[in-house]
Amino acid sequence: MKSELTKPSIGQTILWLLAGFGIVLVLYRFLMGLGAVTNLSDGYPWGLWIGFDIMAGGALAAGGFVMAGTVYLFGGRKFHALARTAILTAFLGYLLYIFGLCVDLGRPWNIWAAIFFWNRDSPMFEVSWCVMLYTTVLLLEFLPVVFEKYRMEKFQTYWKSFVPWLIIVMLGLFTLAMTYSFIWVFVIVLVLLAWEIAMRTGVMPRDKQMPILLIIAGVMISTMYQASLGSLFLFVPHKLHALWYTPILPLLFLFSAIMTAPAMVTFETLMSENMLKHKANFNLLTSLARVMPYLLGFYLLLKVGDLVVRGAVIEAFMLNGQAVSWWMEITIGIIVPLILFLTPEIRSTRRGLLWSSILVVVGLVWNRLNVSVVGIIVQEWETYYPLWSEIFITVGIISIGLIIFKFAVKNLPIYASETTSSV
Amino acid sequence: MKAMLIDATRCIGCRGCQVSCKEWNNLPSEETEFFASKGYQNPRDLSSKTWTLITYNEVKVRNRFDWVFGKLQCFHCNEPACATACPVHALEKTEAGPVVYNASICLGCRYCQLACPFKVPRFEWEKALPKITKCTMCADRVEAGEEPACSKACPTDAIIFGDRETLIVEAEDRIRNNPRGYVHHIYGKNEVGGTCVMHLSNVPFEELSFATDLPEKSLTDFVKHGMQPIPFVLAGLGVALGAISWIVNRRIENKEKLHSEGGQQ
Amino acid sequence: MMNTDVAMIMGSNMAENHPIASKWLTRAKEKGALIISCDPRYTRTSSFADIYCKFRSGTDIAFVGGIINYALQNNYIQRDYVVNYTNASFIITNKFSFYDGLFSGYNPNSRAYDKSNWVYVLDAQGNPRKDPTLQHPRCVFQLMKKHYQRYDIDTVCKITGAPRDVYEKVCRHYTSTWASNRVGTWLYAMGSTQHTHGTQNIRTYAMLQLLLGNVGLAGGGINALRGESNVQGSTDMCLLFHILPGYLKSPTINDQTLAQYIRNYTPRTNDPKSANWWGNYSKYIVSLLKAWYGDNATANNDYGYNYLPKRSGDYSHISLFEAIYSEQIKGFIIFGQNPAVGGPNANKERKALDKLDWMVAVDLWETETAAFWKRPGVKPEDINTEVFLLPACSSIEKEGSITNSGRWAQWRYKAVEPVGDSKSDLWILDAIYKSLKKEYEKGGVLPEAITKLHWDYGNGDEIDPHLEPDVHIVAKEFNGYFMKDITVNDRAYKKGEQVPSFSLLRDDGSTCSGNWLYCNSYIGSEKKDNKMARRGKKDAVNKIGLYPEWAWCWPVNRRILYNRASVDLNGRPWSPKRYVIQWNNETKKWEGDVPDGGWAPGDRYPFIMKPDGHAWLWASNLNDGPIPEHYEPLESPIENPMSSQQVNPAIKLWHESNPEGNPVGDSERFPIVGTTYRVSEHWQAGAMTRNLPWLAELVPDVFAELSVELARQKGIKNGDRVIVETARGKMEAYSLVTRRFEPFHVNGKIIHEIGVIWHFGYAALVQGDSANMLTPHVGDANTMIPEYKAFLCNVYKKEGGVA
Amino acid sequence: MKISRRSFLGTTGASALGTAISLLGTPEKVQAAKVPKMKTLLTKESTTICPYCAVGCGLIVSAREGKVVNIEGDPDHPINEGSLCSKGSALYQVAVNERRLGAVRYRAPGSDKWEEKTWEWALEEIAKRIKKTRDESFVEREDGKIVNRTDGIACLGGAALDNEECYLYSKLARAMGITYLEHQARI
Repeated sequence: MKSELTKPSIGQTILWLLAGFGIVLVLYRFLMGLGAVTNLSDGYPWGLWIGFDIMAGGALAAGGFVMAGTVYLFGGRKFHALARTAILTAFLGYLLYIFGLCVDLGRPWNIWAAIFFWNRDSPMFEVSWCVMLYTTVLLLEFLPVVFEKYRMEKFQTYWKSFVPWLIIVMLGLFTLAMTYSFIWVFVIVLVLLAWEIAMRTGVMPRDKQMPILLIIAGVMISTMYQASLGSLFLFVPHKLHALWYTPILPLLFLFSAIMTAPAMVTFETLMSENMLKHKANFNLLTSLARVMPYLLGFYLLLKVGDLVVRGAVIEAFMLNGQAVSWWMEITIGIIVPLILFLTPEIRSTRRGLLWSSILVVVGLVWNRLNVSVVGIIVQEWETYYPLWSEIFITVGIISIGLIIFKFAVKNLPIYASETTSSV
Repeated sequence: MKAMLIDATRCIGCRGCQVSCKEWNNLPSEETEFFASKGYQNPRDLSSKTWTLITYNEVKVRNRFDWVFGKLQCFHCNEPACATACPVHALEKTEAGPVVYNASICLGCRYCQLACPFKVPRFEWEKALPKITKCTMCADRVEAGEEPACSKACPTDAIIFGDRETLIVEAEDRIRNNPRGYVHHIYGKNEVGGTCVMHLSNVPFEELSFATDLPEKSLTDFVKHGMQPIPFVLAGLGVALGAISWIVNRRIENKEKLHSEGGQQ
Repeated sequence: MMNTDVAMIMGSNMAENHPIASKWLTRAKEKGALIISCDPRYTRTSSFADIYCKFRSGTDIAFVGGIINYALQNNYIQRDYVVNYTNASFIITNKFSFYDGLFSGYNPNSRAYDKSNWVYVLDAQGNPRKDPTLQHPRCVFQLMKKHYQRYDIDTVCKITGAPRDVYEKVCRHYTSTWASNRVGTWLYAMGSTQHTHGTQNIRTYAMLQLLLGNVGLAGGGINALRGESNVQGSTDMCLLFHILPGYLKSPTINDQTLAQYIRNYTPRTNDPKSANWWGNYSKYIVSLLKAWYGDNATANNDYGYNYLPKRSGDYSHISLFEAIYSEQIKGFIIFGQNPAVGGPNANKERKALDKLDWMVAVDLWETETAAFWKRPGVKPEDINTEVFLLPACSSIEKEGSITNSGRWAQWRYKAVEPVGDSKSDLWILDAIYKSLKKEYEKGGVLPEAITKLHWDYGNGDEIDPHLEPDVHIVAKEFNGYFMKDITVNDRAYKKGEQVPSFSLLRDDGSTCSGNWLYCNSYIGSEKKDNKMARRGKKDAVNKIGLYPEWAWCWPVNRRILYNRASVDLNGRPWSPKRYVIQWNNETKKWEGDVPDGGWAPGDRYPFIMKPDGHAWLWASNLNDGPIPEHYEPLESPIENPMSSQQVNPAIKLWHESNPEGNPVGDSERFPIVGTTYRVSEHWQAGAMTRNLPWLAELVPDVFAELSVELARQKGIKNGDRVIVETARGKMEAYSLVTRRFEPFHVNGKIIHEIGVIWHFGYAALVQGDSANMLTPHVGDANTMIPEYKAFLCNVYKKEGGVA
Repeated sequence: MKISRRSFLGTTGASALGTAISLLGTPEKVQAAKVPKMKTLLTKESTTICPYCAVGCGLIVSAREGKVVNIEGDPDHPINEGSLCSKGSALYQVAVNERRLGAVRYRAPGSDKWEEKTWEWALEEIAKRIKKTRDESFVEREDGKIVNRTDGIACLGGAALDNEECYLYSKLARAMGITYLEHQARI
């Protein structure tokens, strides 16, 4: 460990350089305006950053809620070991995501306004609340790791008793903001209170470490959030290409995010294995992989079925960039990994699993870029390609994420938990 | 609700409106180059510095050559997508008709730009402290009982300002009185739920590069079905997740209990 | 304009250059009027017209001559009007003849006509002989009919390139206004005057309008749409070599004394029914001299008549620059004009400026003219002209009046202080005079002409940068005031009192008036007596848009000139619903506008400024013929199909005396017709608009418009950089390939035409080549207005020049 | 029965909270947008006539503290009734424009630059130049006849000047004996 610190590897040096360069570019962007570092225009107000950082990044961080849900709600306790990684990744992901958002927002200093000026009709309002709330949830979910590391049992006790009430208030407010209706607030608060009381009174079993309400809130908000990313594009029937524009876009977004979660967790686990020379439980990964074909298959059916119902199949056979991009998305992200996951020989090797997962992840990113950039058609003479600086800022943000991730897994009991808290 | 009616058959393309808009709103000029692809039109497009723009369209309709001038500006929709899209009400429809903007709470997310079916809101890309900009229908003037700068400047009354209902009647009259001189359509009467800036033309509106594939219902309606289920989903999820976890965990607990009991026994 | 039934817009791109004027045509259109636009190019005006007819630049006379023929052949004329109010019935001397493009009396050596060959036959009283039946073979009407017979539709279309069916439609619709209750108006501008036969172009319009009975009526007339805000006022004040304020002739070498001068220019008539307004000539000139030399103007010194310069020849714009070029002129004073861009053959005019000793330029901006010594392609050290560039303030930083195209003099107020050290032109003129006077008080050549000038405008004798001259004193001076106590018609006027109307001006030195036409504009000593500043919003009773209480209109607030022609001999309006004036039989008075003289109907002929009281279909005083005849422009792609006279035989051909300085192109090398014009967004030579960022944004570059066909032939794409070249120079521009220009089928040939905007130059915020580097130094036979609108050129793509 | 009591308490607590918030007002309509005040409020207005073409449109100039705030069409003016073309609308930039000349400039023979000068200096020099050229080129007689004219100086321009200025210009030029007096009406 020490030798690694004194003599950083080439990979690490590059990572630090990329991160540093990204920071410099971000500073430049705040001095000179968005126009100076991006190719964004009034026709394409959203580009790589929204498409990749926000849309795709948000979806990839979905691993957090899916795994947390699986472990704590759906009895997938054997995946507990993976859940912590997933939560850490998600938390980190959201922090970077907020950072990325602030780079992309024209007036980030006004971000407070979203708390006070409510527009329940706006999907963007929903997105902003979900981001704020879910980041809080992830922070709360992540805190036990810190407590554990620094042996702050007292805090852990406070945390455990405090969190459920906080969650109830948060969700109550969220409901109020989204509905302007106290009846709904009452309903939601009632449901959550009922569970909490049921658990406290022992009517319902409870987890020793994790307040279930926190997990429930995490899943609820994330679900809302993933769907609302899709709702964002419901506004643009006239701009978004028919291959992607569908009234069920929120559903597709939600489902694809859930679908990608196992792939993302697999990918993260295997990558950190390489990085930290730490052996993960491969059996867990293969059992995750067994779910993948069902998810992928269902998603494919959903997508194609939607095209058929809307009568837009013909669009896929047009000779244009959008159609090509659609096929790439479908092939790379769904069909090929579907075949790979169905093949036991591939599924059972580390390498096979890694690459299949990568394909799913790439497919999701591709889909989000398709919806937010490629599929948007504005004016015949207007086009958008990301500027090099846009790419480098994105790369820089990812590099920062990797550096922090590495630091976290080294210094916090992420994988250690596997041994200490087996359930 | 106040509105504007723009009659392309009366417009002479003098661009008094374009300049008076800049004059009233203190907008800077753009450094342009001769824009060859569309005649005299300049600048190329609306921008944060240009809130209204005259387009020059050489059109041949029914074998008659015509040079028709279109006017681009905010349509001030009855149910503006931008205002619905804005997470913080930085854009808002006023009762008088104009859709106005409040920079002090705007996040700069540019969702309004994406949502707008007419590509109207423009962002100050070159500024460190940028704003969203667009035609305000001179809300300040309208509030004070005056007409917008552009309609006031128009020498041929190609732009007129008044109550929306009155203007629709006027537009219908013009079409009825000169059926050969107009396309029988009031652009903006029904598009995306109706707008407060309406157009008449003697050539099909696509010749003026107007979007003609827009739905008649408001874009807000497209989003509603994504937003309305929210509380149901929330409540449903709350109940369902709790129930599932209860059932699952109870089963596990029972199993464990059985296990430990069995073990003990 | 809003009162018209048919509006013909020819030689004017009104919608672009006078957009507000189109407001009123829109109103007319709402009432069912028909708008016709005739132009070589489909303009923004055409887009708004009902009928568009194209024709080749420089063929207006053929085009309109054809309409005249159509009217005459089909008898679409308003006969009562023509017989009573025009000289159609006058008999012409038998010395008149016309053969192969030449009128009788031509002298090829002097390129001039002996106009005595075209005069009326007089009766025993010395009045013209008339034939009210219009049958006499030598009456004007018959001569005209014969002359224009040659302009049948086929010939006209062959010359002009107008499509036959459209042209016929134009003829039919326009001549429909012959009916007494229908009125047509004719709108023109520089597109008509800037030709070697510009005067005759306008004459053709006027003749047609007279035949159709459209002059003097609301919604009628021929209307010049003037380009500069105060070009009417400055012309009234006669900043032109040949006239003094109020359109009085400037003295020539043949007018040695005042008496001689008055005799030479006072027209006479023996017909008692002719008002012959110019018969008052002596009163106006003496009042002018009294205004200028004040108490120094006495009967003994001919009221200072001999202080005025006497001209002997032509001193017009082109001659002026030729004189600078030949180093006759050493000093040059320019107030707000930019000939380095706006003058014809601008390259030459710029070179001429190099030869001056000194130049004083007064402007708001650094213009091309003021900065000629640093223009591209010259070395400043080679140019020895001293330049004084004096900063003038803008119109909202000073007070004063301007006169619009409709002769309304309107008052402008000062809103803010001048920018920096800039001053009003009034202050500058005042200061120059005072400095000059100081110099001449020390002696010099004929110092009295300067030192004795009456010059006291309320700010003392010293030059004080902070003290503006009193503009009201100037306004009161050109209105005129009494120089001594007199009594006229039982009404006593005190010395110093304003003269209320020019009918009270006297030739005995008891009145002064700097400009008799403006007499009545400022009728008292108070500011409220300034009629130019009035803001009365009441329209005439029948709402024809005269607004008699808004500002003031010369003469004596008469809004429509020759309005006595709008009624028949009994004072009944031809078109009652939009009458201008009508005779009330009970009160024995006129109602409506201020009539052209209060005589009872039929007592006087309506055209009071003409000695014979009639409108002139026949004009024997013009240099190039009594009736218009088509000639080709100086540079033309074809031979004149009408006659063997290729160009106007009476124009001065500068290139013959100096072929190198004034080259002329031939159709071999330069097969394309070129023309120049303006766009709505820029103004004149561009200093006032190219310096404004908002306007620079709209039209940032100079461009040349050409047809799709020509572009294909030349391999030019829309937006390419192209070179337009003439015998005089070449310029670079962006190409604008458009369907609004179409090739012409002229005389069996296909002729292309291209157009260039001329606002650009090498100074100001946005710059570009000046189109006037292309235009020739040649002027109209009567007015010497240069031929900007038709020349020969060639166009090709600039190598490597892509937008 | 503990449970039900607790949940009952919880329920009442939640509904109490809800009522409390609802008393503060439901956020049914959030009015965040602001309509600014007219920029011409509290300005001094004066009328003028457009200096561009000769149609003669009326305008209103609004000024505050000696600075032009706004220029727009005069709705009372019978010619334009408040309307303006692009040039008239841009008049504001004639008044407020950094390219306007603010000082007397002089360019010496052969020099490649302007020098700033005072009015006093310039007027004196100009008067000297005029006198010199006039005296040198003055023709008193031609063919024995009086002509009294200055052939060596030309005057140009004036269509953008006020009537009063044109009048004085005309008067001054003729008094100087100038016959080369022309302006835009000729071209």
